[in-house]
Amino acid sequence: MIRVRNLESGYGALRVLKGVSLHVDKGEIVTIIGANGAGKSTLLKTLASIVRPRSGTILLNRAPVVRSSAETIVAMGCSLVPEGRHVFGAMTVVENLALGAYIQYKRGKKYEIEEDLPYVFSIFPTLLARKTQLAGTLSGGEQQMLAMARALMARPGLLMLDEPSMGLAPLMVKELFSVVRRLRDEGKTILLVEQNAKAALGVADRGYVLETGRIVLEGASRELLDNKDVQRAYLGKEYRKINE
Amino acid sequence: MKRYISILSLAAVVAVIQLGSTLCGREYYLTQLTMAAYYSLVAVGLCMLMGYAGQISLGHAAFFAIGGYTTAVLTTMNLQAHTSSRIVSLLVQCGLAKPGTDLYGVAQLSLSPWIALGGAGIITVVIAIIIGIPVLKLKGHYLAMATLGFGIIVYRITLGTGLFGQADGISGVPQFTIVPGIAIGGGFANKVINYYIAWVMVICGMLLLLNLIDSRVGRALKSIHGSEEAASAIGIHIPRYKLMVFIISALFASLAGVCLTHYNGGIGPSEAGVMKSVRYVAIVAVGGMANLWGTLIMSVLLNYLSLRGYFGSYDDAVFGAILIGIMLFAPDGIIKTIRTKVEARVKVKVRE
Amino acid sequence: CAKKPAPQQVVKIGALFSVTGPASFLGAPEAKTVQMLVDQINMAGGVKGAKLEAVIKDTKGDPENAISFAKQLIEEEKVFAIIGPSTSGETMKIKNLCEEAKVLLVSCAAAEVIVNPLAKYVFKVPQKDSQAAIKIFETMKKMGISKIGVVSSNTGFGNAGKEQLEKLAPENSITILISEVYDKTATDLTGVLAKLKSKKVQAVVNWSIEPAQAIVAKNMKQLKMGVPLFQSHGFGNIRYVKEAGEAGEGIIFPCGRLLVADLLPADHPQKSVLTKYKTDYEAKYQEDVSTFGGHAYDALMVLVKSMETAGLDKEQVRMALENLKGFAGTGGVFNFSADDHNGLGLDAFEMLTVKDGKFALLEQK
Amino acid sequence: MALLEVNNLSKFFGGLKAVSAVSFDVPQGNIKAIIGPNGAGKTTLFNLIAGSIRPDCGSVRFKNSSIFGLPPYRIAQRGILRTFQNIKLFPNLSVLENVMAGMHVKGRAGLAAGMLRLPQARAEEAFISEKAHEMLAFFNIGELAKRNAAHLSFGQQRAVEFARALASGPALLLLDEPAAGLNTQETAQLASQIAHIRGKGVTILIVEHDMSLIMDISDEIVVVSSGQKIAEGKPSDIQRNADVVRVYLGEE
Amino acid sequence: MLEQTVQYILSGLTIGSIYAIAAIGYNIIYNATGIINFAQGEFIMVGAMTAITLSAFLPLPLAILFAVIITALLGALIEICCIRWLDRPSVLRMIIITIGLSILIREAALHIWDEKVRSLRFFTGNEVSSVSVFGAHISPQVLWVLGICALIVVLLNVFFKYTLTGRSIRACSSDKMAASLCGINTRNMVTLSFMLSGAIGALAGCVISPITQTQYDCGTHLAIKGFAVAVFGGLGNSMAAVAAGLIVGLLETFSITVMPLAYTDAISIAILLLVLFFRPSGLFGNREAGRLKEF
Ligand SMILES: Nc1ncnc2c1ncn2[C@@H]1O[C@H](COP(=O)(O)OP(=O)(O)OP(=O)(O)O)[C@@H](O)[C@H]1O
Ligand SMILES: Nc1ncnc2c1ncn2[C@@H]1O[C@H](COP(=O)(O)OP(=O)(O)OP(=O)(O)O)[C@@H](O)[C@H]1O
Ligand SMILES: [Mg+2]
Ligand SMILES: [Mg+2]
Repeated sequence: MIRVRNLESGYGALRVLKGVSLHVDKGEIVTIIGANGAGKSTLLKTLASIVRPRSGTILLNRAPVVRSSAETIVAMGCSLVPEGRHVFGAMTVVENLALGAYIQYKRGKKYEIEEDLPYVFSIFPTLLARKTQLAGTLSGGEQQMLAMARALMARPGLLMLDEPSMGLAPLMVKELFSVVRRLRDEGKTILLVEQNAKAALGVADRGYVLETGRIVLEGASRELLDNKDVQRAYLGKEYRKINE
Repeated sequence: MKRYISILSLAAVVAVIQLGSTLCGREYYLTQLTMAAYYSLVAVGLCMLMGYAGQISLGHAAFFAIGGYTTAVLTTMNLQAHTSSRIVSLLVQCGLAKPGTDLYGVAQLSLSPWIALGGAGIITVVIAIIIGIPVLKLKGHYLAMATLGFGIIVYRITLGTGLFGQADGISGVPQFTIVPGIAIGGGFANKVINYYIAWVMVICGMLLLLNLIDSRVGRALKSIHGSEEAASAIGIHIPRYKLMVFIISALFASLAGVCLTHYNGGIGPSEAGVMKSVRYVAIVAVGGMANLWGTLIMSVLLNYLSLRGYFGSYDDAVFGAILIGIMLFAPDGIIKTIRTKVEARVKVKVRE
Repeated sequence: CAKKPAPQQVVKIGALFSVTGPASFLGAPEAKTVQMLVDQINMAGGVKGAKLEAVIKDTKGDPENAISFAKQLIEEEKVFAIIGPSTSGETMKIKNLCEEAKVLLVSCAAAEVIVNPLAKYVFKVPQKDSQAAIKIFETMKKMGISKIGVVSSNTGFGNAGKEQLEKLAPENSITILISEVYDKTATDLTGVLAKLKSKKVQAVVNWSIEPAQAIVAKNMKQLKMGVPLFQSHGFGNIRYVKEAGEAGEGIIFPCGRLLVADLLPADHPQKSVLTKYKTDYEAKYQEDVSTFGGHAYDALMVLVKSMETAGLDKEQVRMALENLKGFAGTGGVFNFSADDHNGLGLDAFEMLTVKDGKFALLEQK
Repeated sequence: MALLEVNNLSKFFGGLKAVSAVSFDVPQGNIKAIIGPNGAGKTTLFNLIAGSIRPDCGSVRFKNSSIFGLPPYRIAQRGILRTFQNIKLFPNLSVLENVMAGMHVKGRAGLAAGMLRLPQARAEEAFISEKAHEMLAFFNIGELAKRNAAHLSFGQQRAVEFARALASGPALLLLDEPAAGLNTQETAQLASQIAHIRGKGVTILIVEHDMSLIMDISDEIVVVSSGQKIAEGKPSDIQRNADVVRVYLGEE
Repeated sequence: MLEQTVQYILSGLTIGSIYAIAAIGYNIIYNATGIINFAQGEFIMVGAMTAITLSAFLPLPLAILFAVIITALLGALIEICCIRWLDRPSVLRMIIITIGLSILIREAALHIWDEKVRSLRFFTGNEVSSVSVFGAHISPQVLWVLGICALIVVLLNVFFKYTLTGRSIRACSSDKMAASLCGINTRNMVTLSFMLSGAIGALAGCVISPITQTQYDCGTHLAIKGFAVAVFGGLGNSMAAVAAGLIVGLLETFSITVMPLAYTDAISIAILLLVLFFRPSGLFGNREAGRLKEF
């Protein structure tokens, strides 16, 4: 689905990604874990063409997309749910969702959109109740749901989620991961960035560990879960010790 | 320390320019530099308000005009007819009103500019408070609109009121004697001294503002710019600080108005016009918003070139083009952009 | 008594006009006129063998620019004299400067304060507002009008006119029922004209120089006011007549003779001057002359005339200018004197009217 | 003696009861947690206590005096500092200045003192800057001091905000989801930082969805749902409370 | 007396409709980019000037049509040259750029068309024709202005509320990154909105030109009043802009009855300010939405 080789990216003088290579196959859930500031969000933003890469190649469905604009990436079936929600604050929930389906509208697929609305409401029932509320006044968790729902409205083949569980209640987190699984079962490919490494590796097929802009480890989720370094750094085996 | 070095270098540059121009027999350049200095006083005050505290004011020319018109009205008022009145004779006794004759030999008894200066200060503060309290509650375009509106009202009043000379403005404003021998006035003989008066004011103003931005109050102002919600959550009384900086920048503008009016010997309504306000805002933006030095340099440069009429009838067009150019290619202001470019180059050199 | 000047000596004449900005309709034709005249004079061998050079500065109508430029002209350019500025506000700001520097200033602005109090070095060429007002009142009396409404723009010109009208009305047994000032950028004046209409005025006087003059005319017709409209001498621009279109018909206003040059009898002292200026200007710039351009003509020509009689000494020229008599300019026949630095009399004005979209002399019964 | 007493506090947004009649106490020196589903009204509750929005009714008492309806800056001056769920740093200031700004209420220097750089103001400035460096060191972000606060990663911004809130030495700290966006190790670090702060006598009220953190550090937990308090008690009790499991934790 | 009052109302409507139609243009770009385009007044001027020039060779409707198209293209050109390629510009930067543009366009117009005043032909009738209502009179052109104003507002409302393109434009102003993540070509949306406001500005310029006359610098005055009216109504809402425009027009006219005309502007703006203090989001603005939009 997506194939990245030697990607370099950053902001101004700051180099954030220093030669990242990875790939996501169709129908997989792949997760990227890493510390704060490692460059996870930057990686996803670069893949979505929000940030321009300095060098390296990105192949989306075998087509190079390094110079494409963010819209074309979306049109190619690759949606990003950005960190920090970014809902259209001054618009209602329904209007937000309608805009999520912008690509579909442009393709004249009105019928599908009508199906999609009940579908996302069935995944996120809270949103149904807040249909006409302005998105800016939703609670943090509700906004997160809206952001995901909006991305789903574009019927993406590849969904990139940047810390989707941030700010969600435990029940919702569980719900969210089951949604992620459900989406995979429906044939979607998912690239997941998470701080909650345990949960992320729990749903993912494979994982990458990103440290200061470089992939330092990759493998099947199981392997990573068992890896000593990963355990120490991200899974919190030491958590007790610190508190004792 | 750094700040004192830069202030001292500014003072040195000021002196060098004067000596240079005198030696070359081109003292007349000082006239426009003096006027530009006063306009710069407005610009740096506005820079504090806009760049640091984040409150746009599209009506700042109004404060300049308030200062200028106050002093113009008070000092051109001929009290000759009222010499019998108690207050007037008291004023004369205190030396606050001086008899004299004007250019045409008409006997004059006019108020001392010191009274006018005090009056201008008080009026400015009062108006800044009256306007500032409600206006500073507004944000964004609404604030822009409200300040613009205030500017228009002042402009209209100067245009429509007989006391202010309507479209002709006020002329024949006497010079402002600070101490005997040193006076703000436009006579051809006083060029050098006036140049120094103006620049001493700018240097003092800069020093005060530079100190301010690195102080506790300055930080509070900057944090209001950053996020009002967070600022009040750490205990900053936002309305108070906003009003404070509004008054300060109004006073800077008003003081400049008073001085330039004496220097020019008059004032007209164009000083209160919307285009003037826009010009000040633009200068601050071109200087790099939160950048006092950038604002000062751009202000002196642009005002100087414009006052010398280098661009003729294309003056406004050139001004517009500079604005667009800088906003497009050097949005952090020309000074900062050049500096980062140079620094980057130096770094590359060092690495090699 | 003048020394023989060295050949090809250059005499700089400073000119301050608001070529752009809100008063550009004054400054633009003035600047063009000066440019044209200087070229003509130099072609013809200059003044007393010296070449003229016009240093034209665009003040944009701002007094602070006028001050800055005036100082530049005086100190740097060391000009022989200054003509302009276009507006009274600017002129008043530099009046003292010129007086102090002893540089001749021949203003193209109308306000009376420019020459009253009298400053030694300051002259002006446009006609006096008071004389225009008197002319209007005289015409009104002939037409049997006694109750009028006045509207004026909030510029120096408008205010000065308004003042004169109000001052002179009682002497001429005319009552001003209502007097209103509008903004020079006004876009519609039906509101204020309705107020006038309700006062049942017998005529309306509009005193301004701005394009709003045409708006007043249009709005009066739209309101079906049915009373005559008098304008000031600021109406002296065929443009405004075109703007007003059908609404312009019948407007009455006092004006110099420039606009009706072809209608003057051949023996009129101004006839040749006027037709020459008019044809030259129109040929050179492909646009109609206006009286404002004429002011610049007069300002420059009275100077040149004085220089021709007195040579190239500033003080001598000033004296000559003060004694200049019978000089036919576009604004009238100038007779300066030591205590009249304007030099125009009531006869400078002619009452004009608009007929079939053209200016015509008003036929008075 | 409770440091903060909240009684019957309510807030309505149009027809929506965001917070309705919530009461609880926060004893001096305790860590109290508020948990609840998304949209339960936790942030709103924080906003009410900190004065960002005006309560409709009820009472809030801090150190035995009412702070009901006071503007936020007054509340901050009394010693209640907060962090925001959607981080709100001063993007135009450096990291160090952000923290120094946090000590605003500690300073005295006024306008004139600042403009003239009087000795008193200078001394104060030196003190504040030293203190801010200490704060940054405590949160392990000392090397970011000169960086612009806007150009930090999410986790780094969290730390700066925390440092800013703590800098002025508040009596009560309100933390709104401080662990959101942190990984497990960082969360553990956060837990120890919070414990350390409490050790210095700061009382803490915390909203968080990370159950392991909450269960670990808090003395008592308040559970809200749909604006109402549905349970309050020790962490172990809350974990077993059937209502809480149903609306919030979910079955294992 | 009645006639008098009606006349004032009609005059108020005349001025108000001019302000209203000037204000509408602001809202479009505001909706798309969240900024105020201070060159809006110049669109009005350029539209009118172009139409006047063209009307010498073309029939009036065609001249207006071409003027509208040309001004729309000018809008697009401006966007493409000065705004499109900026990387996340701050609002203030955009404001300054548009101020710069307005100055440049104005000066260019001065050198293209000189400083003289011109005006377009009346659409129906001429300078002296008027329609009478209860004995009061109004120029038929005012009816044109009101009619076109209403038409534009209705069309715009439909456009922004119900069409996908309209919604996308609004989305762009709310969050550009999110909008492009929805697949919206944000750049094109901004270009489109500049074209749209250029076109509307030009149309406004043409229809008011017979009443107000057109000069190279007439844009500034209209821009200020239009901006004031747009803010007064509540930014982004064209219907409110029209209502606010008419209110301001009536206010100004009626203030003439009690105050000297010279202060009309000051009075109407002072009242606007008062309203703003009590309703900081404008007369008809949505407070909630106002708070969520950032400067
Ligand atoms: N807009 C920006 N401008 C400049 N630097 C940035 C910007 N955004 C992020 N950075 C820097 O890039 C680096 C990587 O940031 P990024 O947001 O990709 O980290 P992350 O792995 O997502 O971290 P987190 O888990 O905290 O979200 C950080 O050091 C950060 O300071
Ligand atoms: N200004 C407002 N106008 C209308 N409704 C609001 C407003 N602010 C909050 N709400 C609503 O109040 C409810 C409580 O919101 P709040 O932000 O307090 O939830 P929360 O408990 O913090 O949720 P989360 O854990 O997701 O952050 C939500 O349903 C939200 O939509
Ligand atoms: Mg991230
Ligand atoms: Mg919350």
